[in-house]
Amino acid sequence: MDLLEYQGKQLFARHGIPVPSGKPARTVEDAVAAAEEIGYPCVVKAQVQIGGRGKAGGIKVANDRAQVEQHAGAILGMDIRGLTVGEVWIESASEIVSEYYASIVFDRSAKAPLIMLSTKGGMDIEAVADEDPDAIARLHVDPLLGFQDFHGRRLAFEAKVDEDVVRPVGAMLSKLYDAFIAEEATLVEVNPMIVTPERGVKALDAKVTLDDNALYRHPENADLRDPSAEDTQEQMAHERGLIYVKLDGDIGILGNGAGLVMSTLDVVALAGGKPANFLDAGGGSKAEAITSAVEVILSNPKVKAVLFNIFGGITRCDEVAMGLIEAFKQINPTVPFVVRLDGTNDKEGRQLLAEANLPNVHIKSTMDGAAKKVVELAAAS
Amino acid sequence: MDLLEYQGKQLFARHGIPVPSGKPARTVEDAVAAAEEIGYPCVVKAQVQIGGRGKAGGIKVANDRAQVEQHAGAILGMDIRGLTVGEVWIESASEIVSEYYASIVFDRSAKAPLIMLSTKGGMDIEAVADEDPDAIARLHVDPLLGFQDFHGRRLAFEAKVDEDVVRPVGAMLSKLYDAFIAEEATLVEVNPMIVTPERGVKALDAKVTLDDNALYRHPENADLRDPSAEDTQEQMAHERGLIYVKLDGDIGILGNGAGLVMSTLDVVALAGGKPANFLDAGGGSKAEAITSAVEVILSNPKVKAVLFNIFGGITRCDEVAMGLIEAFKQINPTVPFVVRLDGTNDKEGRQLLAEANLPNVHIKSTMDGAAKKVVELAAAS
Amino acid sequence: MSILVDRSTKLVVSGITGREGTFHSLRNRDYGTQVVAGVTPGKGGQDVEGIPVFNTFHDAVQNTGANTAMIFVPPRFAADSILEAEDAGVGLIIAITEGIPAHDELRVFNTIKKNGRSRLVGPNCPGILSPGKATVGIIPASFFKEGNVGVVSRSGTLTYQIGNELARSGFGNSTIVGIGGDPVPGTDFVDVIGLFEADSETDLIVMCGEIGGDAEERAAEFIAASVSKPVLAYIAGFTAPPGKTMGHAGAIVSGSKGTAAAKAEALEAKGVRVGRTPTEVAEVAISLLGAAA
Amino acid sequence: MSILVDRSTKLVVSGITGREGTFHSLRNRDYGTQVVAGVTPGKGGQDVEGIPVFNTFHDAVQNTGANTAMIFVPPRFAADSILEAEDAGVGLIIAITEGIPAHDELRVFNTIKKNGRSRLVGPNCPGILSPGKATVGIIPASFFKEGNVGVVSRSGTLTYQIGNELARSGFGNSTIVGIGGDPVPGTDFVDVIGLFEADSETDLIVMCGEIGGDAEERAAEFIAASVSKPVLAYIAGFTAPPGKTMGHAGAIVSGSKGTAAAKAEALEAKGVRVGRTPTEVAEVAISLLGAAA
Repeated sequence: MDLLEYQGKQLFARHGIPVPSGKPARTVEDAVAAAEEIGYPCVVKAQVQIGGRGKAGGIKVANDRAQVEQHAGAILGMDIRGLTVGEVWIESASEIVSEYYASIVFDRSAKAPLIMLSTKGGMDIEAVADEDPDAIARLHVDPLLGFQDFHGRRLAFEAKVDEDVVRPVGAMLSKLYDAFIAEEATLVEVNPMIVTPERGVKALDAKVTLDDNALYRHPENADLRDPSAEDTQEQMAHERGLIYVKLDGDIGILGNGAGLVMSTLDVVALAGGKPANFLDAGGGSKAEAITSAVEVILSNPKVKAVLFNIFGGITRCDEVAMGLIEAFKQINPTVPFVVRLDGTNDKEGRQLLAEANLPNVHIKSTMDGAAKKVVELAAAS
Repeated sequence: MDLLEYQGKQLFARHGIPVPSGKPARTVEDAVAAAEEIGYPCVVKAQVQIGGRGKAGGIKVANDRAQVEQHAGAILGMDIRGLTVGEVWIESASEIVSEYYASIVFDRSAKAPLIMLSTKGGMDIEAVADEDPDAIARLHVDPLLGFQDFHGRRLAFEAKVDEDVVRPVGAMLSKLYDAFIAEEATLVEVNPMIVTPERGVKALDAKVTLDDNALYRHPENADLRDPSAEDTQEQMAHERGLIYVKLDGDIGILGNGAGLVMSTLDVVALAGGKPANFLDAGGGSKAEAITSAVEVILSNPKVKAVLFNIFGGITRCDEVAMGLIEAFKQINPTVPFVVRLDGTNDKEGRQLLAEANLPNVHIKSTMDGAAKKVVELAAAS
Repeated sequence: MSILVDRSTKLVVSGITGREGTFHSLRNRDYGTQVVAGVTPGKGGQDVEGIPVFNTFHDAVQNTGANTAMIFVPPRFAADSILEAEDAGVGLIIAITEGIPAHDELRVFNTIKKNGRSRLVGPNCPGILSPGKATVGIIPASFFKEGNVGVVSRSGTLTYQIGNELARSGFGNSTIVGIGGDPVPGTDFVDVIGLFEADSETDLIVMCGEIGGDAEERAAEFIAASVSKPVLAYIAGFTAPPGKTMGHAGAIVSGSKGTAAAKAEALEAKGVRVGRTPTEVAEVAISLLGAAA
Repeated sequence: MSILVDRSTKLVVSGITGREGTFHSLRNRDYGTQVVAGVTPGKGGQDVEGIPVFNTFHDAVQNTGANTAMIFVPPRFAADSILEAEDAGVGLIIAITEGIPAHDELRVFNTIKKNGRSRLVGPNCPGILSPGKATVGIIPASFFKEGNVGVVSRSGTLTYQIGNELARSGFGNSTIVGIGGDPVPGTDFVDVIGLFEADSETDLIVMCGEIGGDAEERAAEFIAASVSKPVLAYIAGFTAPPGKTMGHAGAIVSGSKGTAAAKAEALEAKGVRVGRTPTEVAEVAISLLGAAA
């Protein structure tokens, strides 16, 4: 789960990481009230989970009430790269001496947290990594030992931060590590981490990704999920406990098992089609899950044809067939379906479908054949 | 540093370990006020760092105000095995279904925390260990991994606690471990840990030893040290930064380095003498430290003779001699001194002493010789 | 031969008394696996169709000599159960559980690695099947038969798909190892490919990768350096968009890293054949091994 | 030969710019030890009488090839400094610092042990001296000369006392190792005695123990099982009362355990001679080795 900037900053503050004071606001009135409390100059920042807010005009400095009103009015409702701004964060403006970059990522390859620090902050770090990789100091932390002061010193000296901020930079990295571990994050990023005129450091931005699987241990974080920010289909799938990713195309896809679904997307693409979604009904999918899945897929108006690709292991193909039959009863779909059932109880499943004689449902026995058929049907409709 | 029972319980409470509610009191009036607040029946418990309080009459149940008054009056000022009771702890009486034992010790041999659990609580655990060692379940915890739920289950099943309290016992062990680590304890002991009629568990006693070396990280614990409970000489030595242990005899001992001082005590005992103290002036002892040490030793009226046993490594013998000369100027001791100086600058040191011609100071060149001499002098005085 | 599980496997199942745990434990036993014990705290002394249940792994190991554990408990209890199995000296721990928090996996992985006593396979994996010998987990064993193709995969159903295509072409398997789709798998492609390389029964190694991480790239390096047997690969997720987790917690393209194209390229650069569809994998296998018996 | 430190020792000192750190680093160098670097964060680029100072151990090791570290920083920085040295790949770390919190020592010990890359000696130890070759720490080297007696001790000044008595009797030392008086020493009697057993220059091993813990008892077992050379022991603290910490954080008799009498008994039961006073130790040494050259 990705947090909004201000949610990340509030999480940082709980771990003693210095951040500018601020308040979120969903209306111009609230924004003005927040600014009056915080004082001027302050910054009005669009809260959307996407980069490039500044360039898009989503971050503005306000020196008085009128300017806050003006900027908040302009930013609330603004479209930034496809996302509508529903919330702004009003924070006191900070004096910036230098801009650094700091992050901790969950490094799957090394099986350890990876800390990165650079004095090239305030810009796209991937660009820095490409152009000047030596400008980023990197260090893995043994997760059983945890962050030690020497990690902070080593990173600070290697990144060549100003000598008089080696300690505060190390202290901030230590607290970021605490937050990373305590909140079970997979990413915490501060860009820029600024050096202030008082020669302290402060997190001027916050990017935090939390592990969804661990949210049950962090109810206060779980509450931060903003369903209104999710796409309609994604929200629907989430409520039904399905793993769903919306894509751009017009062929609805359902399979069981992440690898098989990904493979199905590839095979459909190879056949010239464009998948509309990734939907994993999961191992051991029961009839209800299948019915729910059909609902989710068909709620996307772009879908012109649907491919069911099931390889039954724990999942029983007869259960899948029953779910599909039930879904047809409830929804009465108007687009064609291609169904490929293989594996456990595949014969029984195919038999059930044959008996149900569902309108516009095509049974195929191979994955490749099914893909070709669904691409054909989508193109024809 | 050993905590009093109630200090331990307050520390436990900070870590979520269930303890009976209570209040400390230093006067009968405070005790009555505390009892009135807590309600009846309540228990009046002498707060001294020694076992066997119950047998000595230091723990009494009070059912009303009059009884609290009576018991608090009797216990405050009571002498329990040489310690005067200056404080009582008034706590609400607990209903006891079973008495268990739990502890975590810093196991130097295994270099890991050792957890012990037994259903034979409420009695002397060393006796249980001698008579029925299998009644105590023991488990080391990997300090880099920390306490896991399975540790708690394994201990609980092996100790054969009632099946319906396996979970609460495990939970309490987990919290005790948290406290052990977070407070940097070298011992936390709960005896008895009781099972309540509601089938929960509660710490009815608390024994906590904290690592003195770590107190700088725990200022709230450092404040718990009660100098008034310390012996006068120990307090004096502590203030002067000397390592001092009071013993029963009449020969004052000073040396540099813990091993050498212990060895000196042994050699004096072998020669038939009784050391009055252990005093390590430390490596690199400077003149001032020596002067302070003489002050501390002589403040014990039982001391009849003093042995200085110095092997100079970093410590320079001439510094020691100067300290001794200065001490004689300031204090003018009336008991004889035997001084053995060896090692770095020993000749210069002996020379200085010879020149100073201190009254009643005997110089010896070997440890054994010095020990014999001081025993002789103490016996003669 | 075969790898990891075989007739000497003595299995203890954590979570055996749960519905799914019971079902799959009995299926594993029906296949021929020696299922010697179960662990469920508080149910020690009971049995599941004759399989004795213990309160702790230590009791189970001490009483039955179990050498392999299957973890079938819900995610919030799984890390603890894996660590308990390791502490009890179980040499091979196969974690089926899906949805274990990533930081739990980190602690578990590093503890097991530093102690060096046990191998963890999974979590979030379908288990291990050595056809004709033993199966541990949820792989539908009836689709596979004994043979000389070793399969290692990050994905369950995709493995069945590919295994089934191979089976239809007449190939059997030495062992099928599901290493799981999680960010921190206990056992990686490199480990399993190394085992297959040393296994006399395995003539062809098939690896099924997917987007995310760099396990496939590391496998490519390892294959080039240390593997003499032919290796055939499949990678799922060529069309997966960056930044979206594709079902498996580990399946995500981050920035320019972890794409299927990059993985296929890395493998092909080291001489590993990469099939573009599961069907193509079976076809290449035939071409490499000749028509099956 | 000798053990642990010798002419190939290349020493880096953490805390070299402190008063004591400078003093002893230079003394070590004066004795002949190659002191190649110092570490003080923020003072990288400076030097201490020609010894270059670096900001981190990593820089120091990379630039000088240091293979041994001496830790001379105050207790609250010592654990971090030891761990940094270990992380930088220093093979032998000698921690002089006294007063390190016990839980810090626990973390440090277990991390170093699990990683298996470095040996820690100390903390709270006087260091290691191989007479005529090199010294690291604060042992007053002038009292000792080259010879065939290996000494290992939990206590500093007691070592000097015994070493000095041996020297007066004409004996020299292969190496003198102070393992320190703390609850969790990085290196124990067993480790050092094993090294002396394998050292061709050592003919007699003298161990100075004291009350507390069971290191002496474990040494007795080890000696009986694995040591062919004569071992002579001294234990301090026969008259120490139970429950009182005698200066060293590790020197405490708890309950019925850790008494000097029990230790002496354990050693004598395994055939180790135990001297009752430092003087007696020297006398027994003479009887074992014959009159010195």
